[in-house]
Amino acid sequence: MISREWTVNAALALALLAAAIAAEAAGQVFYITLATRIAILGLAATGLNLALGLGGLVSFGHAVFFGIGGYAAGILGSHAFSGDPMIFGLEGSNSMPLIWLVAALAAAVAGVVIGVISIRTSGVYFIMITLAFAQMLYYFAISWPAYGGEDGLSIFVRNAFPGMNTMKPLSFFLISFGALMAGIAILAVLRGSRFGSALDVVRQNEVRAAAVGINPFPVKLTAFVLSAMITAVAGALYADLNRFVSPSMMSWHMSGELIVLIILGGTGRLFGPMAGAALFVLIEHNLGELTERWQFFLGLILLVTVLFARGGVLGFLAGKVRHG
Amino acid sequence: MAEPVLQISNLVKSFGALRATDDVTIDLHPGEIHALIGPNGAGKSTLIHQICGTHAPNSGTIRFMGEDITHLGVAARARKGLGRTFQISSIAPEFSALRNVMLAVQARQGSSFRFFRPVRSDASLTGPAMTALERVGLAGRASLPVAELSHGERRQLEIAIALALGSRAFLLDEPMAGMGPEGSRALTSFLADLKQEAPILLVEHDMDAVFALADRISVLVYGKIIATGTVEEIRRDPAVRTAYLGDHD
Amino acid sequence: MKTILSAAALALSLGVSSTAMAAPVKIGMITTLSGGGAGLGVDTRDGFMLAIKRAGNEDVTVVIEDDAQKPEMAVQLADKMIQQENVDILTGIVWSNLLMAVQPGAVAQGKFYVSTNAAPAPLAGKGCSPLYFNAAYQNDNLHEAMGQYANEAHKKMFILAPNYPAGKDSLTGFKRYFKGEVVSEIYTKLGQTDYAAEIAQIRASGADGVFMFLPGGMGIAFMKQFAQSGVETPVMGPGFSFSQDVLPAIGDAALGVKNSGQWSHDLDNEANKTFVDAFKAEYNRLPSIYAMQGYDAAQMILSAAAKADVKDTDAFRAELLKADFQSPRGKFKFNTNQHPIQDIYVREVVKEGDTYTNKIVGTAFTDHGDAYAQDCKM
Amino acid sequence: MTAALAIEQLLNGLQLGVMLFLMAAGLTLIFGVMGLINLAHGSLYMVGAFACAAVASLTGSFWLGLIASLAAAAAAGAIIEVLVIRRLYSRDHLDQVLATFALILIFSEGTRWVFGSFPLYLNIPSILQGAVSLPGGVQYPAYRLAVIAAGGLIALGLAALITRTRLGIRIRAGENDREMIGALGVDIRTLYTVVFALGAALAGLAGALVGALQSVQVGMGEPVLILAFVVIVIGGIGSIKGAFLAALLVGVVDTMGRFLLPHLLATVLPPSEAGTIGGSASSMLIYIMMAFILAFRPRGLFAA
Repeated sequence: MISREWTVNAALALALLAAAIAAEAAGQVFYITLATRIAILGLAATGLNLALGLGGLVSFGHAVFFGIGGYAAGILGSHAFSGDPMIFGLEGSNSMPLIWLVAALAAAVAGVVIGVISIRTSGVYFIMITLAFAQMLYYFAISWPAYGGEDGLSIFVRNAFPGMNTMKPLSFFLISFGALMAGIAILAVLRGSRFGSALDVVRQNEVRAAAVGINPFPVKLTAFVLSAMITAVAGALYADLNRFVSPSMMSWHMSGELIVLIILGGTGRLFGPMAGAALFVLIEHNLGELTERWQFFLGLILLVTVLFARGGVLGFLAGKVRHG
Repeated sequence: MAEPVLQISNLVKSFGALRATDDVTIDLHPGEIHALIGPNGAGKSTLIHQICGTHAPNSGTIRFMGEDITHLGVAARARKGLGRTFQISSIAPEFSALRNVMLAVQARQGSSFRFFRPVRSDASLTGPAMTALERVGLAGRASLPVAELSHGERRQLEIAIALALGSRAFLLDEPMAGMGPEGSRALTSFLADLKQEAPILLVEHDMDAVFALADRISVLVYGKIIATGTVEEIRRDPAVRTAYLGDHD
Repeated sequence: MKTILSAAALALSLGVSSTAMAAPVKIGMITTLSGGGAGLGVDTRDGFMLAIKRAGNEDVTVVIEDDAQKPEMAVQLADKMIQQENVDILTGIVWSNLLMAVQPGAVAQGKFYVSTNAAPAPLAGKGCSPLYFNAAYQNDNLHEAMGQYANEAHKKMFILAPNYPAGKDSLTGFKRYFKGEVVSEIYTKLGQTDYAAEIAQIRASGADGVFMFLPGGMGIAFMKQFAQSGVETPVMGPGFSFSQDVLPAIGDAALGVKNSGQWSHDLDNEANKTFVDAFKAEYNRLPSIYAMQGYDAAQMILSAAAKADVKDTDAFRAELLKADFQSPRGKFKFNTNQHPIQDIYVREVVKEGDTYTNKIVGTAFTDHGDAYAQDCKM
Repeated sequence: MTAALAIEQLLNGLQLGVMLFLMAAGLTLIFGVMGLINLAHGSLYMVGAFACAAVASLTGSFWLGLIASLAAAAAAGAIIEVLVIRRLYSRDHLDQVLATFALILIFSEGTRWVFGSFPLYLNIPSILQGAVSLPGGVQYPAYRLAVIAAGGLIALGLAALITRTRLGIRIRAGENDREMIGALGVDIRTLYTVVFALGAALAGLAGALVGALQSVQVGMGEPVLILAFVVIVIGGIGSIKGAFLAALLVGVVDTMGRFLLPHLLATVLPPSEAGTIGGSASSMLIYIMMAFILAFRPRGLFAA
C-alpha cells in the first residue's frame, strides 16, 4: 500500500514540474525561474536535512558549503570563459557534471575539517562552532581579492550540461529538478540503509548507540560530510541560476534560511525541504509585492510556524512522522 | 580456576579530592554471576562507567578476554563483546523493538557504513535479531515501538540487545529495578540460565535476587571493595554487616 | 515592495506640465529599501521619482522593488522585471556587489542599465557595455579628488578603508593622485564599528592628515570616535561618508571635515535650485548626493525617451549619450565608456541653523573622467 | 611602536571586552537558567540604543536616555518572554534558533517602521567629551574609560546579585535543578520573565553605551550578537565568570590582532598587501581562536 506521505510527496514533485511546464506553455518565463529557485534551494536544504533532520546535527553554518559550491561553478566557469589557466596551470571547465564533482569534493574537504572539530561538541556548542566556521570563511571570501571579494564573481555564460541548452529556462529547470530528485532519492536510500539506522540511533540516543557498539563520531562525521557535498552541488546550481556568486551565499542569514526551509517543510521528512523551499519562495515573492515591510511579516509567519504549526507543510498534508 | 573473562586491577578514579574508585580489584569468571553491592553513593555507577568506557580511570587496568581494554572507547568495547544494560532504560525510543535489536546485530557485523541495501528486507539482520527476541520472550512484541513496551519488557529488550551483540560478558545495571514480583521471578530464572552463555557482573539493589542468583558477591563502600566471597561468606562477614547490612537488620 | 507608478497620475497632483514621449517606456528600479542600508535606497528612489513626477507623463511607468541589499535577491528581481514585467530599462542599485551581479545578465538580455550610484571599475573598463550607463561617477573619482586635494596641504597621510573591493579601489584611487608619503595603509573589517585600535595608530603615526573611506554606519562610528579621541589630525574622505543621510547622525564631530563630491546642495545654478527646492517641498528634508544621482538618472532617461523609442536600441543609446538634460551639478557629459566627465568639488561640512550640511570650498578636478575608459572597447 | 600605543590598544581591547560582556552576560544567564538560545539578543541591544537616542534627543539628556534604554530593553524583553520565548523553553534548540531568528526580522523591520531608515544621532554627554592624559604619556578618551569602569562595576554588581541576593539564589537554583525550585514554591514563570528582562536590560544598556560611540541604526545588533556568542561559547555556556574572562580575551585578542597582524606582515610584504592580508587574517582571528579552544575543550573554558 502506498502511504499517505508518498502520495503527498509525489503530488508535490509533480506540482513543481507541472508549474514549470505550464509557465513555459504560457510564456511566463519568470515563473520557470521561480520554480528553478525552489528546486535548487530545496536541494540545498535536502543536503542540510541529512545532517539536521536525520542526524540531529543542527548546523548553523551550512551556507559555507552552499557558497563553496557556488564558487566552484564561478571559478571554473570564469576560467573556462576567459581561457586563463587556474592555479597549478589547471584548465577551467564549463561542464556542469565536472563542476558538481569539484564542488562536492571541495565541500567534502571543508566538511571533514569543520566536522572533525565541531562534532566533538554537541548542542548549542555545535550550533555556535559551525556558525563560527561559517563566519570565518565568509570574512575570508569577502577579503579574498582574486575572485572579486565582496563584489562577487559573474558567470557570463551559464555553464553547460551535455545534450541540453542550459540557457533555455525550462532546460535548466529540468536539470535542477533532476538534481533535486536525485538528492531526495539519495536521502531515501541512505535512510533505509544500515548507515541510516546507525545515524538514526545516534540522533535518538548517542549513549545507546555506543553501548551497542556503534561509534557515534564517524557516523556523524560521514553524515555531515555527505550533507555538505549535496548542499555544495546545490550551491553550484544556484550560482548558475543567478549567473553570479558572492560571499553573501555564505552569510549566516543564508545558513538561517536553509534551516528555515527545513522547518517550514517539516523536519526530517524527505520532501520537507522542497515543500519548505516552495513555501518560502512564494512567500518572499508575494509578500515583496504587497509591502515594503515584507521582512516583518515574513518574521511573523516564521514565528507562528515554529510556535503553532510544528510539523510544517508535510506535517499538515501528510500527518505525523511514522517510524518502523 | 579458568582464566577470568573480565579482570579489573587496582582501578583508581578521583573527582577532585573525592576518590570515587579506590584501588578496586575485581574479576569475573566464566559461568558465574558476580554481584556488586553497596550502599548508595558507594561508587557503583562510577565503576560501571569505567568498565564500559564512558569514564577513563586515573590508574589501574581493565582486561577483557585476556586483552587490555583500559584505553578503548565505549563502542569498541561493546563490539568486543562487553554487553551492557542501563540503570535507566535508554533505547532508541522511536524505533520498534526489532530495529533496536537489529542495530546490535549490525554493530556486531561491523557494518554501519553500508549505504545502499535497505535494512528492512535484510535477512542477515532480521534473522539474528528475531532469535534474540525469542530468547527473551519478546518475539510477539517485535514490531511495537519501544515507547509502547512496558517497563519490564524494556528490560528484556535490553538483554536481547546484549545477546544480539554476541556478548562474552554482561554488565547488568539494576535489571530488577521497577519490576513487579512476577517479573522479578521470571528475570531471575532467565539470568540463571543466561550465565551459562556468558558470565554476568550484576549491580543490583534487590537483595533477594542477589542472594538467589550470585555465585560471588563483592561489597563496595566509599569506593573500596571491603569484601569478596560467596553468599554465605558475605552474610557472615562482620565488616559488611557493620558497613552495609547492619542498616537493614 | 512593488510599486507601479504612472507619472501622469502624479503629475495631476503636482500640477506640472507634461512632455510628450516618443514611445512608452517602462523602468524597473531595484534598490535597497529595507535593512541597515535602506537610507541610501530611499534617497535614490525619492530623487528618481521626483524627476519622474515633474515630467508628468503617462507613457512612463516605474516598477520599484526592494533588494534588501542581497545580491541574490537583486538578481531574482532583475529576472522578474525583465522576464515578467518586460521593463525596458533597469536602474536604482546602490551597491557595487549587487550591480556586478545584475548588470551582465541585464545587458546580455538587451536591456539598458542606468546606474544611479554603483560604479565598479570592471564595468568602466574591460566589462563596459553599450547598454550600460552610469549617471553618477566612477567609483574611484571621489577618492582621486581627495588625493588631488591632499597634495595642497599634506605631506604624510594615513589612509584607511574597509577590506573589500570598493575599499581597495578607494585607496588605490587616492594614491593615484596623492604625491606625498602614505605613512600607513589600513584595511578594516567590513561592518566594523569600533575604530579605537585604528585611531590609536593614527595618533602614533605622525601623519599630518587622515583619508578614510568608511561608508554608512562605519563612517558614523569612526567620526564620533575620532572626535572623542582628542587626536587633532584633520580628516578627509569621499562624499559618501559625509552625505546628507549620515551627517545628522555624526553631528558636530563632522564639522570642518573636507570631503569630495560632484555635487553639493549649495551649487549655484538654476537646475540645482529647482531640484533642491522641489525635493525639500516634496519630502521635507535636504537631498543627499544619492537623491541627486537618482534625479539625474531619471532626467537622463526622460531626455532620451522624449526623442527616441526605447525599443530602438541604437537610437535610444545615441540620445542617452547626448546627456541632453540640466544636471543640478552643472556641466555633465559622457566619456567613451559612458561614465560621466564632470567637475569634482571639495566640500566642507558646516552647520546651517540646526542642519548639518556641506558647502563647496574648492574644485579638485574640472572635466574629470576616469582611469578605466582606455580599457573600454566598444 | 611605543609603549603608549601598546597601552592604549590594551585599553581598547579591555573596553571592547567589557561591552561584549554586557551582551554575553545576558545571553549566558538566559541559557544557564532557561536553557534557551536567544538570537534576538542583538535586537534588544538595538532597542536600547534607539530608546537612548530618541530620549536623549527629546530631552537633551544622555543620562535620561540611558535610563530609557534600560527600561525599554527590559520591557521589550519581558514582552517577548511572555508572548513568545516562554513557549520555547521545552523545545529543542532548533526551534529556539528559528523562532528567535524570526524575532530578529520582526524587530529590525519594526524598528525601521518606527524610526525610519536613517541612522539616529546620539552623542556622549559633555562631561565625558575629549581625552584624558594617563600616566606614561597615554592620551585616552574619557568616555571609553568611563565605559570600562561602568562595565567593571556592572560585572561586580552582577556577581553580587547572583551570590548574595534572594533572586540570585533562585537563579542559581534554576541553573542546577529546574524541578527543585518549583518544588520549593518559587514561581518559575515570574522568575524566568525577570531573568530574561534582566538579560535584556543589560543588552539594552550595552546598546546605549556603544550607540554613543558608533552609529545607531537598524541591524547594529547582529555583528555584536555573533561576537557575544563566540564569547559565551569560549567561556563555557551558562558561566558568568567564563563570559567575563572570555569577553576580555576576545576583546583584547581582536583589538591586538587588528593592530599587530598587519604590522607583522609588513616586515615581509609590501604595505598594501600586508594591509589586505593582515586585515582578512585579523577578521578571522577570533573565530580561529574559538575553533582552537573548542577543539581542546569542547565545552569551553569554564563549563558550568
